[in-house]
This record gives sequence, C-alpha cells and structure tokens, in this order.
Amino acid sequence: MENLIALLVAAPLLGAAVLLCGGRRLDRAGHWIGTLLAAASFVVGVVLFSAMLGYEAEARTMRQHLFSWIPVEGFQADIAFQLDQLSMTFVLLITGVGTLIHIYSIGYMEHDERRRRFFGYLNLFLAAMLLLVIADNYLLLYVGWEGVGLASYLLIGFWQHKPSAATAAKKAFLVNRVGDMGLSVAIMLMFTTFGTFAFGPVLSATGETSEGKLTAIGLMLLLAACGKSAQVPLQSWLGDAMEGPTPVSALIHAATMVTAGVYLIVRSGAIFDAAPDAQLAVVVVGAVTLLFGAIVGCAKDDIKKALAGSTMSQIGYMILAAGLGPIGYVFAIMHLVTHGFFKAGLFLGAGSVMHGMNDEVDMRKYGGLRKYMPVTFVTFGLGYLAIIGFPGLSGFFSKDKIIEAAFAKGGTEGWILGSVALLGAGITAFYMTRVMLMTFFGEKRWQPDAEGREPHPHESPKSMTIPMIVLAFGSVFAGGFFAIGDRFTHWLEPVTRYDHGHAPVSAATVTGATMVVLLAGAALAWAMYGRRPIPVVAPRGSLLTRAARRDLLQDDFNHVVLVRGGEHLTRSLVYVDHSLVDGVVNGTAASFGGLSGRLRKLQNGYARTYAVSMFGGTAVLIAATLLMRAV
Amino acid sequence: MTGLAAAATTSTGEAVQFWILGTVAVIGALSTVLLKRAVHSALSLAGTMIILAVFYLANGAYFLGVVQVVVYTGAIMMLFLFVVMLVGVTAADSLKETLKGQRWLALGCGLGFGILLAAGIGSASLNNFNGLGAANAAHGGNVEGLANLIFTKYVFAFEITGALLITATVGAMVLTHRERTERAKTQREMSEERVRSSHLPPLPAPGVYARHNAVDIAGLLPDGTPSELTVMQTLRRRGQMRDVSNEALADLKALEQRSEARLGRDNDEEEVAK
Amino acid sequence: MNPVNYLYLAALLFTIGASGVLVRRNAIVVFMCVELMLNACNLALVTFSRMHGNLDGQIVAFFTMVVAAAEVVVGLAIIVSLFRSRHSASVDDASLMKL
Amino acid sequence: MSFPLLTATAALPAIGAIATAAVPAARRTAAKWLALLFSLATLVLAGLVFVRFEPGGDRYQLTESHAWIAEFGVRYELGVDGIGVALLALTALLIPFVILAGWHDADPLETKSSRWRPTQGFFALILMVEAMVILSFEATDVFLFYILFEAMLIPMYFLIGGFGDRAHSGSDENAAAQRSYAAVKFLLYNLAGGLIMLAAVIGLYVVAGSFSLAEIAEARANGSLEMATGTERWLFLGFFFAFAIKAPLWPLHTWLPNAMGEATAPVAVLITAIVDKVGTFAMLRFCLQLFPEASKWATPVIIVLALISIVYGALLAVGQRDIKRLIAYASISHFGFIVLGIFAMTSQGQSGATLYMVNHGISTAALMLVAGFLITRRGSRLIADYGGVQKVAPVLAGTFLIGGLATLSLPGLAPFVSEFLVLVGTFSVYPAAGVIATSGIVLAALYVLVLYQRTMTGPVKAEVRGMPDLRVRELAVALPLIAVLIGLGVYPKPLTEVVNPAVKHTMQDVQKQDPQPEVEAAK
Repeated sequence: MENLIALLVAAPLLGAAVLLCGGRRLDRAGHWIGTLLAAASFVVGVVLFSAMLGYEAEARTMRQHLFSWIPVEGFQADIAFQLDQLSMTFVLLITGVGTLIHIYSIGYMEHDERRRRFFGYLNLFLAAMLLLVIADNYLLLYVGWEGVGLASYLLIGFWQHKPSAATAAKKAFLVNRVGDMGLSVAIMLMFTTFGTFAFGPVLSATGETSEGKLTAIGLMLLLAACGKSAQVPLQSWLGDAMEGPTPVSALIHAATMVTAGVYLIVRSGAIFDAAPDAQLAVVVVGAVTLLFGAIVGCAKDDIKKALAGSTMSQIGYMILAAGLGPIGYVFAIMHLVTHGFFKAGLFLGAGSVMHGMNDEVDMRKYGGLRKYMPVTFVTFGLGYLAIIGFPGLSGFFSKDKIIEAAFAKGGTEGWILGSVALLGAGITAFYMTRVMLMTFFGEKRWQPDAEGREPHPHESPKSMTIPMIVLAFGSVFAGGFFAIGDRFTHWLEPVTRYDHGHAPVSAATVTGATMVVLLAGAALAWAMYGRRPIPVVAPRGSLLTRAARRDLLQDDFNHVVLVRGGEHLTRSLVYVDHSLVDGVVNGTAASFGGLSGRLRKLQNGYARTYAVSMFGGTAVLIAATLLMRAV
Repeated sequence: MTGLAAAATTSTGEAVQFWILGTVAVIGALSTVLLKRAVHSALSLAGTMIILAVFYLANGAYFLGVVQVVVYTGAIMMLFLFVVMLVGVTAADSLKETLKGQRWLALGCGLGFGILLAAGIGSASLNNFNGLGAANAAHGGNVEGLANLIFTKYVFAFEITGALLITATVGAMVLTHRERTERAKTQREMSEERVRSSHLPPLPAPGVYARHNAVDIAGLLPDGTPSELTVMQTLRRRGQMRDVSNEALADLKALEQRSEARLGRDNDEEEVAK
Repeated sequence: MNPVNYLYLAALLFTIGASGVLVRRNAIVVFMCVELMLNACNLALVTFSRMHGNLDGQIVAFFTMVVAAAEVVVGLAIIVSLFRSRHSASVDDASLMKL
Repeated sequence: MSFPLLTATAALPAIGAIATAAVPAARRTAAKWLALLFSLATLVLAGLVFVRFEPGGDRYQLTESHAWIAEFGVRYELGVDGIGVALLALTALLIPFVILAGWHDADPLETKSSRWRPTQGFFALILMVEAMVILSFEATDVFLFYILFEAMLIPMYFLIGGFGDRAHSGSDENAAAQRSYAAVKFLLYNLAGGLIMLAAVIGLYVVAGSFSLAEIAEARANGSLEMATGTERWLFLGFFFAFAIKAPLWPLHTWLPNAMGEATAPVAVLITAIVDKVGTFAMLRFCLQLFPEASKWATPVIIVLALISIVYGALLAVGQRDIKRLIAYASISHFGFIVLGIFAMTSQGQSGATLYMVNHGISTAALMLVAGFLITRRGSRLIADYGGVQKVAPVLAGTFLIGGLATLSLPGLAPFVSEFLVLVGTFSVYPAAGVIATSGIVLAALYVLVLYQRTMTGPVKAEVRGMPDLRVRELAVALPLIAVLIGLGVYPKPLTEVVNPAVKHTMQDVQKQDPQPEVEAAK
C-alpha cells in the first residue's frame, strides 16, 4: 500500500511530461489525458486514505523511500515520502479540488489553441504541490515548493502575449524566490544545527538546541511562508497573479498553492512551539495580512482582485491560527480545507461570470446577472454565505473556531488577536456582500467591450457548472462534517497535537459577537451598494479607498524602492564595470601601448643611433666584467 | 732580435720608434675621422695602416707586416679609393650633425669605452712577455711557423675563409651587377626616340661662353644663366656641377669697374696734367 | 718601454675608429673607420702573440685580414649599389627601418 | 603494460583535429561529419574512463608515466581522480553538441574564394581545444599541466578572433574590430595570468625539486618537504592568480563578457563551459593540494571575492542589453559559487563545487546554444530586438526557458543540487557568506526571467514574425542537454559517487574537517 505514495506525484508528472513533450498530435486529447491523470491521482489518494483509516490513529503515518538523492559526505538527502494525516488532508484537497478544476477548465479553455499546454502546466502544478505535501524532508519539500512557484509562473503568464500577464508571472516568481531564500536558509540552519533536514529527526530534536537557533529557523520559515502564501510583506504578487486564466486563480491562488505556507508552519509546529518569538512574528504577520487583505478586497472593482484580497485575508486567518500553536493548528488546517472549497467555488463562479460577459472583470459593469446565470448565482451565493461564516455553512465552523482560538491565546495578546479576527470577519462580510450585490443584483450596467460587442450573459456549459455545484456542496457541508463531534480535531491530533487553551470568553459569546459583526458588515454593504445605484465609473473615494485600490501603496513602494533603486544600481554597476574595472585593464594595456609608443621613438631607423646603443651596450658589458672581476 | 726575446721591456730603439710612429698613427686615425673629404680620409688611413705594418714587423710578425702592406694598403685601400672616385672625389661631407645628441653620445661612449679598455689592460698586470724568438725559430722562421699552423691546426678555418672569399667575390658581383629589367633598345628605337625628343642635334658642349672648359662647368646661355644640358649626366646627378654664371658676371663687373677706375685715373691724371 | 703600450695604442685606435663610425655619415668613411677598428684589433692580437710567445695570435690576425677583405668587397659593392639607387652615400638616408 | 586509455582519450580528438583540417576545401560537409564522429568517439572513450574508474580505489587511477624532459624532471604523467573524471566526462559530453550547434557557423560567405577553408579550421580548432582540455584534466605533472593551460589559449584565440558572431549591430569593420579586441583581450589577460603561474611553477620546482604532483603532495604530507610560510604563500598566489583569471573571479573577469559576446554561441560555450573549468579545477587540484596552508591563509579574501562575484555578476547580468553578455555575467556569478564552494573547505562545498562545474557546463551550454539559435534567426544580439518569440517558436522558447530555469537553479534540474551543496557547505562554516550567496538565487531569477520576458513574451514583434521553430539538428542539441539536466537533477548519484572520494582526499590535504552539527557536537 505504501508503495502507492509515489504514484500520487507520478501520475500528474507523467501527464505534464506527456502533454508538454507530446506536441500538436495530442491537441485533441490533451485535456482528457490531463484530467484523467489528475483524477487518477485523486483515486490513489482516496485508496490511501481508506487504507490509512484502517490503521490505529497513532500509527497512520506511511512512508516510502525511493532512492538516495544527494549522497555527499555528511549530507544525505533522500527522495522519500511521508504520508500522515496532515499530508493526507492536503492530498485529498489538492487532488479533489484539482480534478474539479481540470474538469472546469475543459470548458473554460475550450477556445484556447494552447489548451493542451495549459493542462500540462496544471498537471505539473499538481505534481509539484503533491510533492510538497508528501515529502519527508525539507529539501524535497523545497523542490515541490519551487516547483509550485514554477507552475504558477507558467500559469499566471499563460497568456504571454499580454505584457501584463508576463510581468505578473515574473513578479510572482521573484517574490516567491525571496521567500524561497528564507526556506533555503532555514534548511541550511537546520543542517548546521541538527545535521539533517528530515522532518522526523529535526522536529523531535528541537529540545536539544538553543531557542535563538530555533527562532532564526522559525523566522526564515515564516519568510518562506510569507512568499508562498502572499502574506505581508510579500503579498504583492497575488493581486497581479489574477492575470492568469480564472481556473488558475481558483486552483493556485485560492485552494492550494497559497496554502503551502500554512502547511509549512503547521508542519514545523515543533520548531515554532519551542520558539515563542518566531511564533509571535507568525501571529503578527497573520493578523496584519488578515486586515490588509480585507481592506484591499473592499476597494477593488475587479472581481478577481476583490477575491484575491479576500484570499489574502483568509490565509491571514490560517497563518494567525497556525501561529497560535497547538490551540490553532487544527483550525488553521480546517479553515484551509473549507476555504479550499468555497474559494475555489467563488473563483470558478467568477470565471463563469466572466465567461458569459466577454471576459469583463469590472464589477461595475455587471449587475442583475442572477436571472441570466442561475446556477452560477446559486453556487456563488452558497460560497458567499460560507465565506462570511453564515451559521451552518463551512466557513462558520472553521472561522469561528479560529476566532475562539485567538481569544484563547490568553492575555492582552489574546484580546488583541481576537478583536482583529472579529473585525476581519466583519470586513469579510462587507466586501463579499459588496461583490455579491454588484454582480448579481441591481440593474444591468453592461457595456460593450473594446471591440464593440454587447455582452450576452448566459449560463456556462456543464463541464463548468458541475464542478461549481460539487464545490458548493463542499462549501455547505464540509465545515459541519468536520466540526460535528470534533472529527477533524481527532483526525489531525496525532500529528499536530491539540490544546484547548483557556478561553476568557465562552464559545457562545464569541459566536454571538461574530454574528453581530457579520450582520453589521453585510448591512453596511447593503446600505452602500444595494440601496443606491452603482456608478459605472468608480467615484474618487476616500484616501483609504484610493490607497486600497492601489494595494495600500505596497506596489508603489516596491516600485520606487526596489525597481527604481535596482535599476539605478544595476545601471551604475554596469558603468562601474565598464569604466572602472575594465578601465583599469584597458588602462594598463593603454599605458603599455603608450610606453612602447615612446620607446618606439628610440627606433628612429638611423643605423648610427643603433650603433651608439650597441657601443654603449658593449661598454656597459665591459664595465660589468671588470666590476665582477674586481669583486 | 733581442727585443723579441722574453723581457718586460723593449729596446730603446723600438721605444723611440713606437712613440714617434704611434703619434703619427693616432694623428692619421684622427684625420680619417675628422677630414671632410673621403679621399683625404682614405689617404690618412693608408698612412696609419703602413705604420701598423711597421709595428707588426717590430713585434716579430714579419709575414703579417708584409701582408698588411700588400693587402690592406695595396688592395683594400685602393678599392676604397676607386669607390671614392666613383662616388665623387671632390664631394665633401657636411660635418654638421643631423641626429640630435649623436655627437655627444658618440663622444661619451667613445671616452667611456676607451677608459674602460685602458683600465682593463691596466688591471691585467701584463708584465711578462715571452717574446716570439722561440716560436719563430721552432719551424725555421715566422712564415714557416704560420704555415705550419694554418695547414694543420687551422686548416678548416682556412678552408672556410677560402669559401668566404669566393662567396664575397660572387656577392660583390651580384650586388653591383645591374639587372636589365627591360628589353634593350634597338638602334632604331633609340634614333626614333632621339627624333621625338627636343634635342635632335648633339647636346651643347660644356664651357661655352665660360672661361673654363672643365667638364663640370655648365655652359652659359646667352642671358648668362647656366644650361644643365651641357654637363654630363653623372656629374649632374652627383651634384658636382659648378655654376659659374654669377662668377662670370661678377668677373665682368669687376673688369668693368677696374677699367672704369683705370679710365678714371687716367682722367685724373689728365686733369692733373692739365 | 713596456710592450703593453702597443695594447694601449690599439685601444686608442679602436676607440677612434668606433667614434668615427658613430659620427660620420658618409658610408665610405664609416667603412674606413671599421677597417681602422679591425686593424687596431690586429695590432692587439699581434702584441698578444708576442706576449704569449706563440703564433696563434698572428693566425687570428691573418684571418681577420682575410675576412676584412671579404667584408670590404661586399660592403663596397653594397655602397655602390646604394649610391646607384639613391645618389647618395649617406648612411642616414637608409633609414627605412623606421616605422 | 595496459592500454593507455587516458592518452587515447586526449589523442583521439587531436587526431580528429588534424584529420578535419586536412579535408579538402570543397568537402565541407565531410569535415563536419568527421569532426562529429571523432567527438563522439572521444565521448565513448570518456565513457570508458568513467566506467573503468573505481570510486573506492586509489586516488589517481589509470595512471601513465613516461620520462619527458629528463633534465628538469618533467614527466608525462597522467592520472585521474573523481573530479578529473567528472570534468573529463563533461568535456567529452559537450563537444559533440558544440560541434552540432556550430554546424553552419563557419560556412564560408559567398564572397570568399573557394580555397579558403574556414569550416575545416573551425572544427579542427574545436577538437584541438577538446584534446588540450582533456589532457589538462588528466595531467598530474605540474609542468605538463602548465603547458596545456597556456597552449589551449592559442586555438581559443583563433576561435574567438577568427569566427565571430555574424549577428552584430553596426558595420562589418566595426564588428571585426570588436572581435579582434575581444580576442586579444582574452589572450593577453590569460597570458598575463599564465606568465605569473610560470614563475610560480619554476619557483615550485626550485623549492620542491620535482614537478610531479603526487611526489610533491606526498612529500608535503609526510613532512619531508617543508616550505617557508612566505614562499608557500607567494607560490600559492602565483598559481591562484592564473586560475582566478581563467575562472574568472571578480575583478579579473572583464575579458569574459567581451569574449563571449563576440564569439559564436558554440565558442562561447567552449569558453565558459569547458575551458574556464580548467581554472576552477586547477584551484581544487593544485592550489589546495600543493599549498594547503596558504590556501587556508587566503580563504577569507577569496571568499569575499567569490561573494562579490556572485552578487556583482548577477546585478550586471540584470543590467545587460546583449543576450550573450548577459549569459556571460551570469556565468561570472556562477563561477563565484564554484570558488566559494572550493574555498569553504567542507565536503559539501567541494562536492558541490565539483558538481557545479559539471552542471554549470551543461546548463550554460543549453541556455547559450539555444540563445545562439535564436540570435542566428534574427541576426541581433540585443534583447530589445526580440519580443513574442514564444508565440511563433514555442519549442525554442520552451527549451530556452528550461535552460534559463537551470541557470537560476530550479530544484529538479541539475544545478540546484550543486548550488545547494555549495550553499550548505559555505553556510556551515561561514553563515554570513552563505546568506549573502543565497541572495544570488533571487538575482538569478531576476535576470533569467527578465531575459525571458523581454525576448519570448509580449506581443509578437514584426521582425520576429515568421521565425522558424527549432530544426531537427537544433533539437538534437537542445533535447539531450535538457535530458541530462533533468537526469542529473533527479539522480546525481553516479556523479557524487565518483566525486566524493576525491573530495575526501582533498579535505585530508588541507587537513580540514566538516563542522559537527550543533546537536551532535553537544552530545
């Protein structure tokens, strides 16, 4: 049974290889091959899951050792897999949601001539992501980590002929690389500290080293997580990443890739538990991003960017939860899974809307679509209710738990974090309601597109709606299924450990407060966008709105400090290299040239001059001989 | 031959001869270097060489002394004179130095070199002279001794010098031989050329209207300017053509002046007589 | 008188000859100065011969004379052909070695 | 006596060079096939060396030794250790691709007379370089190595100066002037280094009385050869200077961008992927083995220079406008990593550096050769002249991207393994240096992706429209290289197995031990 683990990765990897190397012959069948192999991976995942359920709770970890990867004196890296409950959760989420998105893409990308390649990239992404979660050491995880970055680069920049897409892809990869730097430094630190970087030995030996070392490792891991999960200060790529086709946004930037950071932190829980300072940093990053994403989400008129802001914010919740330690790990993952369902659903819904609206993304040019796209409306609506935490739906259970856990952290810290989480829930309700109202309610504000075509909104084909329906089911029921009887907690506890903490307020109070905040947010949104007509051209807005539209000026900061500064630096270095470093070289050459030019004048061509020098030379030789003899 | 026996000093006669002839030799050498005309230099050099021949004889190198006179002074120096004549006997070099600092450098190097040589010789402490008496006598004389060495010990060098001389002879012939690069003109062509050129009649002879009739003096045209055509090509090329046109005019003027003076004086005398 | 004086004389003549080579421009005179230098050497060789009491020095002087003769023949031929092509016997005119 | 396999491996391309040069002018194609055939045969022999080499055996294997210049004790001594085997294999592997990629680079232009034989010369020179490089990896006699180290400059000089890139901006005369400038700069720079090395080689002979690496190293190890500290340091500097020019290390790097920019792409690969490796190889083999104390003494400075190379090369690569110069500066950055790995003096660092030499050779070859195909198509080296190539020539763009990803050390491709080993090896002794070097990976991503974005993506430029995709010959160059990159990235064990024992020996030479992990050290 354990030998099947490698198949999880192998299937989509094979798909990617076949699709990308196969050439035009596979254009016809490419998408089916891709979908089939993604589904195969899902089936393997389910088989392994059922096998895992057959074991004792404490002995569910499965391992597979393929071969020794980099055997060097004192440095052993293996290609080996470890599938425990945490990994299993991810495997099912990734392959499940992944397969659905594959199916959805068949319809969505139908008219794209490069569809085969798209599926190849999707498969590559699945393979990398699966490698990331089933690796048994940090270095192999790093392979998956960068592989995910590569796949996301390829997918964001899929429409490469658009300069904006190409730039967004590059930006995503670069920002991710900054995070990757953190991960690689963390691995190096682990190597020098523990002599290994396999999960087992590292995580069990945290007690044997100093807290400072662990804090350093933790902070570096956090940097990595920030890059991949789009947390402040490395969040800037996520909004731009919406340049990719919508299924990509759904797959990568909602359900899977961005969750890798959460996985990393939860997986390295033992390190963070032993390094409170690092943990505090995690919590702070989570809390700040939570608000940051939410605020950005409120201001965006681009439906995908609004959802991207929301993603950032929700991942902020997860990171926050993960930073709480054993109180929060389980809920971080639980929110991650439920978020995977409803955010994928929301994105697919947004894609469906765009599909019917000539790829228009500006919500101000939507309106009243509920009559034209009933299925999309219903599934999107369910996702909406789930994300704002409507009682009974998935988001309610998972988010509520995180807010509780934040309060349970205790002390001033707990109060602050809890309040931030609570506030975040309110803003979530506001911006999601805004999206909902602007898209599906109100009067039509449709505009002809750049080529003058009037939009004819219509429901999307089956291949697109079915995945949306399935995800909507997940959005509605997953949370309840997990939360009732603490099923999810029991499932993950052997891996992540679980601690109740001491909540200063009762669970019911928290739920009540959440409800109040939530209603307030939704009501405010209705007051602003439901009651009055929405202008097609965005009003100027307050200072905060304008800043939020520009991602709270983060891009401007990056542009001025990093891009411009970098340009100046490289330009001046090019100058220095040319004129100083090379100048010294050329100067040496020139000085020799000049010297020989001078010396050449001695060679005036007159035999008598040469005779003088010969004569003088002879005299010197005689003198030397005499002197030598005298000495 | 006592002077050639082993001794640290020579006979007084030889000493006297050395100091007198040595002085002359040095003067000759200096004149070779310093005199303007090549022919004078050659003659001075010949003198120096003859003195050297005497010194060879004084040093017991009888054969070399004779060879020096025959080969050097007789053959080589005459060759020099021939070439000097070919190039122009009367042509005097300008002694003005054209290369900057060359003369000072030469002087400096020469002085330094001389001093160094002298110092070298001086420091060698050469006081013991074996003399050539025994060596000359060993084979029955100087010439026999030399012959013995040349045809035994130095026979290869001797053979090679022979080859060298042959090569030199051939080389000299090759170098001075003028390769004809074009077909020789036939008489007909030459006459046609002559007709086409501006000088159909014979070229004018030198010295016309001049007081000299030497070949190097251009004849004067009626207006008093010299005509180059009247001087042979070689002299023209060498730049040895003498221009006497101004001289003739000046002479004429002087003549007139003198006759004027004379006439004037006659007048004066007449006046005095009156 | 010490026969070493012959050597001093040879050195003096050699130096004068060398200076002449450096100073004079007329190739023929330069050549004469070279001959002077050779003769000075010969004098020294003959003196050495007397000093050591064997004839090898004279042999060398003899060879020098032969070689000098060969040299003069070739050298004068060169001068003549130079003069023919350039109408000058100045060594400074042959400065084509200058770049 | 057994078959002299090492001599044969070096002699075969040399024979091939002569044979190729002798092909008549009209039979250009025959000359090309002949050269390819010889390079493939050399590859087979190199494979044989790889197989015959026993990782667990003696340090130097397949040795040969003959007297050469008896007066100075110079011997024709050959032998390979694991590092030599790895680089030998790299050289033999790359040359067929270089030949194949340069198939049309030296076709005579129409205007030249038919007696001119540039094609034959081009391929003969490439094979000549191969022969010399292979022999220099095998030489265990310092003097023999020195001669080869210098001699390989001559064919390289002609390759750079005689066969320039036909894609250039400006007039032909201008390009010719640029090219000869680059070639002369290459030659003089390297000769200057070689000259100083010659002084050091002679100095070594005076001190040690032998040129034999094995003898000197043994004498040093058992204490029978004592060197004064000052002497050892001077000799070390003499050797290192030459190798640092060849490698090239900042600030002695400026010849590389010129040479690589002006040469054709295959020749540029020859420079950076093969010939320059002799420099880093020699640091490992000669500097560390002959002068262990001086090497340790110089380590701090060299580490700093290597770090500057890494960051500086990468930053300058970002600022380049010429594709080939960009790759050249990227190479400078990578050579910084190699030197860093060597002088970190840890097992991981040195294994990593050796693997890095191999992997960098392959990855740069892939990137540079594909870039060469691109440049040939458009006739320009300027990045700004491209755009949207991905749309018209997807396979070209794809292979270019993979080459680029290898250059930025994407995990799964071979360079990652080596780069990470170097970083870990450095970090375990010099944490700060490790972190600074790590920043190189971000900059690498920057220059590779900027290059890719500007050339391959975006709207299709008018000049690029109608650009043909890779042809069969070009695919035959790109695909095997990519396959090797992936293969060594996933399963580098065959290489590490060969390299590890050699690294162990080198570590003993410098009497260094890997730092213990903190946890184990505490126990």
